[in-house]
Amino acid sequence: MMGLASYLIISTILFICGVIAILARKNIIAILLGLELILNASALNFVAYTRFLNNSIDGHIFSLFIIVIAAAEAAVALAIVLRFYQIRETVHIDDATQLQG
Amino acid sequence: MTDTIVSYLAKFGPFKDLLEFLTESYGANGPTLFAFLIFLVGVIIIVTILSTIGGLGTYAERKISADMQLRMGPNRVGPYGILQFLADGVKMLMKEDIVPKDVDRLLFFIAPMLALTGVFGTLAVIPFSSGFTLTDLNVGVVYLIGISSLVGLAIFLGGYASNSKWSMLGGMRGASQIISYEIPIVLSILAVVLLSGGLSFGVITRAQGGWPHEWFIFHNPFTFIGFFVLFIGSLAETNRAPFDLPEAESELVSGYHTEFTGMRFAFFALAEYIEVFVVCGVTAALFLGGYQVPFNLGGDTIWGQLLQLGAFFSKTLALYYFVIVIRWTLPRLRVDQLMTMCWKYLIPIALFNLVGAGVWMWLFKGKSLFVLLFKSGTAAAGIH
Amino acid sequence: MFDLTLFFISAVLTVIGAIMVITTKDLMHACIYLLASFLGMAGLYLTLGADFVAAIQLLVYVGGVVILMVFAVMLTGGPHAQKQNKFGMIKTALMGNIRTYTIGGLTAVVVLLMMVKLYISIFKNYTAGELPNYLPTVERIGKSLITDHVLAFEISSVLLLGALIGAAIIARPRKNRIN
Amino acid sequence: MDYTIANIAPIVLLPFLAFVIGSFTAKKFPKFTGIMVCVAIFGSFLLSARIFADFVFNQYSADYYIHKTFTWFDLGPTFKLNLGIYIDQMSAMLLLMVSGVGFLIHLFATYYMGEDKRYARYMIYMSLFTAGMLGVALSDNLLSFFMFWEVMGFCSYSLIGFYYEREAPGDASMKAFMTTRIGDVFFLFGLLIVWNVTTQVNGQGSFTFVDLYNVIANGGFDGQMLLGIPLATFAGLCFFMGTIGKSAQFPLQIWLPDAMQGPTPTSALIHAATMVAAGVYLSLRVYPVLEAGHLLVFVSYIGAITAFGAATMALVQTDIKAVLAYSTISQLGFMVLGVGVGNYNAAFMHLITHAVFKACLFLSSGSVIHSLHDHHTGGHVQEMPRMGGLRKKMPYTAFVMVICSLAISGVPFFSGFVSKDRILGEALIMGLKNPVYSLPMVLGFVAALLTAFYMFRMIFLTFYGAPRDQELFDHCHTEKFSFNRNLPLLILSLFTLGLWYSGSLTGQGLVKFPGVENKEWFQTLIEKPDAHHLAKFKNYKSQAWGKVDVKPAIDFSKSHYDPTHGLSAEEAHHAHTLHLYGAVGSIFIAFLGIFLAYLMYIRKSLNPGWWATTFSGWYQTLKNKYYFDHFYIDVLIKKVLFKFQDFIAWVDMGIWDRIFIDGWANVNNFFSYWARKFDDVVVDTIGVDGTGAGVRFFNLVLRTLQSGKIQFYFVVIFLVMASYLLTLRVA
Repeated sequence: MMGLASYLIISTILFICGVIAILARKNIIAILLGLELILNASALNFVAYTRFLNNSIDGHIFSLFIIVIAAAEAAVALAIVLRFYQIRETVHIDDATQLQG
Repeated sequence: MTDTIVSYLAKFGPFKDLLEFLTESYGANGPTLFAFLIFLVGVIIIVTILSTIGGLGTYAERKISADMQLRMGPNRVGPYGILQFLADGVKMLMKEDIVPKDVDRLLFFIAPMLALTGVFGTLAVIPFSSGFTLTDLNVGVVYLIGISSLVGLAIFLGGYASNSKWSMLGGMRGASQIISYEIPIVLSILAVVLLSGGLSFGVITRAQGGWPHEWFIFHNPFTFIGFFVLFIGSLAETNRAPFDLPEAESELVSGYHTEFTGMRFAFFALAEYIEVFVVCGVTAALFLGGYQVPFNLGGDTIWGQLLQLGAFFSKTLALYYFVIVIRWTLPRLRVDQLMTMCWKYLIPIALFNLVGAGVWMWLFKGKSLFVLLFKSGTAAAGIH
Repeated sequence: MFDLTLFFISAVLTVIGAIMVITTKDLMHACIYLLASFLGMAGLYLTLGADFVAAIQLLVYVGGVVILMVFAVMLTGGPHAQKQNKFGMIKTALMGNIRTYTIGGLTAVVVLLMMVKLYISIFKNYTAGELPNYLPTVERIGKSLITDHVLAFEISSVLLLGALIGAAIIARPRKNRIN
Repeated sequence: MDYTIANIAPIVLLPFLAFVIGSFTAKKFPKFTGIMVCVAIFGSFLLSARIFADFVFNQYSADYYIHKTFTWFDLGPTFKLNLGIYIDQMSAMLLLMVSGVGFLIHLFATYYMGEDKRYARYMIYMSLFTAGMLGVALSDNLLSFFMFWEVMGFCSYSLIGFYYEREAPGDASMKAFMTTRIGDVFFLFGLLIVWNVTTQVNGQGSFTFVDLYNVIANGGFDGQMLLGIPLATFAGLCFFMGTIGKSAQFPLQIWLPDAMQGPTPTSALIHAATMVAAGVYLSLRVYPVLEAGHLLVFVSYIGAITAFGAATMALVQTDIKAVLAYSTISQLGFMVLGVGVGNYNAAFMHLITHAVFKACLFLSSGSVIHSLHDHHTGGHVQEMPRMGGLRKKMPYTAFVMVICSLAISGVPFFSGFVSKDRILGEALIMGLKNPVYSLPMVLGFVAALLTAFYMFRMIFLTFYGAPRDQELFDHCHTEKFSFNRNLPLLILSLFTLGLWYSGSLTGQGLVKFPGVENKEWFQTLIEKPDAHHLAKFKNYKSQAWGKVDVKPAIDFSKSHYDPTHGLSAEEAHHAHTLHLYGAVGSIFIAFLGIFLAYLMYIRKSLNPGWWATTFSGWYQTLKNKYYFDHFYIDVLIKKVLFKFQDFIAWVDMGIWDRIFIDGWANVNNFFSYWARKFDDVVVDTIGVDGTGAGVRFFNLVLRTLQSGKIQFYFVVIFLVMASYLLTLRVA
């Protein structure tokens, strides 16, 4: 029951939830939540493959790096969102269309 | 997941027969069942003991503060008021459980539970004695810090969920305080990890000897400073004494848990006191040699274990006493002072310690100051 | 048996948490469910024998990111940020026009195909070999971090420094607030 | 004596350095510059004398030589140019003559040009000229010969045109320069031919005389034809044209009389002693080419005609310097005749002797002119009709002038007689032996007669008889013996005696001195490089410049005087008797000339006016120089060259411009028209506007895509990633 497939299924579900969160939610922070979910899904895959395939420690290291960088990214993203809120008074994603073509 | 209480107990006669019995009857998952049972019993024992210690903590605090202020303190309930905490507990239970309007119900219910889970989660790794630590995770320290940060979140959620400005402010202050003080704590713990060469509490404690000169606190000047940084940080972590801004009575009534009544408040209060004990335990384990008994009397025998337990509890309670004394001596810090203290003083010092410890390790090959001064290189086998 | 229970609990926790993150209206609840799914993830890591990664997951995500999110929510107008934007238009999630739906449908189909293709290949030729027993991974991770992946390690430290300073500067409340 | 650079190079460099330094100090310290130049020339005179002594006195061997070369150009195996110095007996003697006579002339010039305001400039040019002439004497190859030749040409140009305020000297210098230039052009052709032939023969082109002689010796020129003429003849002709140009021979003699516009020391140095002699020296050096080209007859004819023509023109001249100019031309004619006739060393001897007494004549005429000062015009008087009886005023100059006139007219005991007599003797032999040579022989003897006549005509007109312009005579102050005026003249006149050159008073051995063998150096040391003498040049070796001379290691055999001149006994006897008749004839002619002049101008028994009227036609032709100038300017230039110029102009304008330039223009027009058409249609409409429209269309599509909605972007990213993964072939 605890085979590679189950882990992959879990990570896929997480991935899909992350994508839906990004697409469906209109609040920027919700989008960031979705992003975190996606990153976690990928980290899970790495660790799962290390366990079931080649047991090299690199999988762990890569997921560690994902966690570290995701944290840094979350911090910067939220700082930007804060500044965006200070300037625009809103965190609604559809108001951030200044880079429109 | 290596040497847990289960593996320790399995070494003794009666448990061994139980193990064989279970393996014959349940085949492959026999040992896991055995482990489960042992864990179940162990957890129940540790939780009850710790709760009583938490309760006694309240009693002790009131007694010591009274003593310091030349007054009697509780002496009605039980001899010398020792059972006062039970009285409080019953009071809490009897109190009406009020849920204010427009409260975020989900978070309102979850916050106290989160606080308790956070605290009880840490009990799994506290090294009471070489045998009786529940599980000596080899990532013990990191696990402990992770789980204890749940408390911070719980405080914030409590403040936020109770839908009132004061508790909200208390929650924000509490959360930010806990998060910012987590950094110096982690750094000073890292210094010790650097010295002992392992993340698990067992390794760290075994790296220290029974005698004070073998403890990490006196190992080198950097760990000495590291001990005090850790102690100050843990004070802030548990919202104690000079850092008890979140439930600063004078300003925010009682901070984040003003709206909580009855058992929810009990959870928060209990969580707080147990966390103080846990934090003192950790400090003792890291710096004061944990359950190490001089003349290495400790060992696998029951008596050895009891002696180790005694050593651990004596060191932790000493620190506990010291924490309580601080509460009634130092005035409360302002929020900006709190923050500057953390970011502009503690963190740089902690970083300096970490680097200093690293350089010391490299320079003197990990030998402690004592060994360097009094014993020529060959005589002492060096801590490391 | 013990592993199985741990796996079952953390899997349920993760999946339920993830799904609840999407469906809850309240942003704060979303953060808490996210916290739940992160805890579940830590449990999953434990079942996979990655104890150090689980600990770091706990430390970083549970200890840091979630609180960060909660703070962010508080600082940008609370969990019930108004649905409508400056012009008073209530923007519902599903607003959009033909173009977005077509592309959304197209991506759904493509993703589905991708998933199917992946899983077929996994089920077809992945045979669960004898799994190695659990080993303490901290030493191995530490050693390989310093030897093989030292470059990534150093660069990530620089990156973290950058992020630290950057976030602090960006989020600093500016004197001349433009309202 | 060992020959290093230190004792050869200064001969040329000293006067050249004097020129270089002088050109800086000319304005400020004229006196110092003058002295410096004289000292420089004296320095090179000493060195030349030292070389002369070593060559002639202690070596005394005909084939003793010094040949040092250095590489000037080295552009790979085919083009390697070596310059250097080559001294043999002939060049040693020439060196001595040039530097000796040059020094004396410079000394005189310090007197003559002393008061001139551009005195220093004059002295500098004189020293540059002397450096050029010495360079010619020293150079071992035709190229450096030609370069120094051009330096001399330049100096003569600048010195003739020295009084540039007046217009006549300017024209004269231009004329002199142009005519010598014509000769030089042919000289250059000769150079090219020599380079070509030496490259063919020994693979490496070279100008040196030794290589040239070796090439001719082993038949380099035989059988080669150029434009139908045998190459040797053509080369010989080119070189001889150089001589004609420079030594003012028959066709190109017009420039020398006009060259008298320059100051007298210049005429003395350049147009009497050295430069004109360089032309003859050139033909002496390239004698083998002339011989290989069978040009000797032509050479002798040119020489004879020049000698006779110039002599006739000299008869009618009234200007004292003009007479001397024409006498120079005729004497040069004699030298060329000597070369043509084959008496190689006689021609060279006449070159040396003529240089000495002609320089002395010119200088003395200079001192005469210098002292005759006409108050009206403020200038000096050169017209003989206004002179007369100056003997009393200028005794020294008169005495010197008489002696030199005796020398030039061929009176025995004088050097003129010795050298001219040998030339005429050889001409007599050749004339009798070969009828072709009879005309040059006759012309030679008549010219000798006329020479004697016009020389003494000049002497009697200027020094004897009554002074024709009394006022001029009174103004002329009597001459005091001064070092820089009279001493050079005396020394020069001293060297006009015959015995220096032939070891016997009469040169014919009539009155022999004891030990005459080694005095007869002209006869013995100078060997005619004819066909069978060229063999000795085969083992000539040139040394690297700057190295000490290793020549003494090889001992050169002493050559001795061979009375039979290498002929068989019987032929020698025959030649000897003929020489005797020639000598007696020439003595008789000399005295006849002098006597006739005496009759005409002193005794006045013959009336010159009568001769002028009876032969008025001839007189007029002689007066304007056989109409050569007229012929050249009016006929040759105006009629022929200008016509030719117009023709070429027509060709250039009419054909070249019209067809090629303009033609090309309308080709361009054609192409540009179509280019514009193509540009308008294709590039503008399709290219430029087309892209514009394309961009606008494309913009429409893209703008909708960039909606600004971040979630939409995410969907697109996700879609692309997914489709990419789809393509991955999962194992």
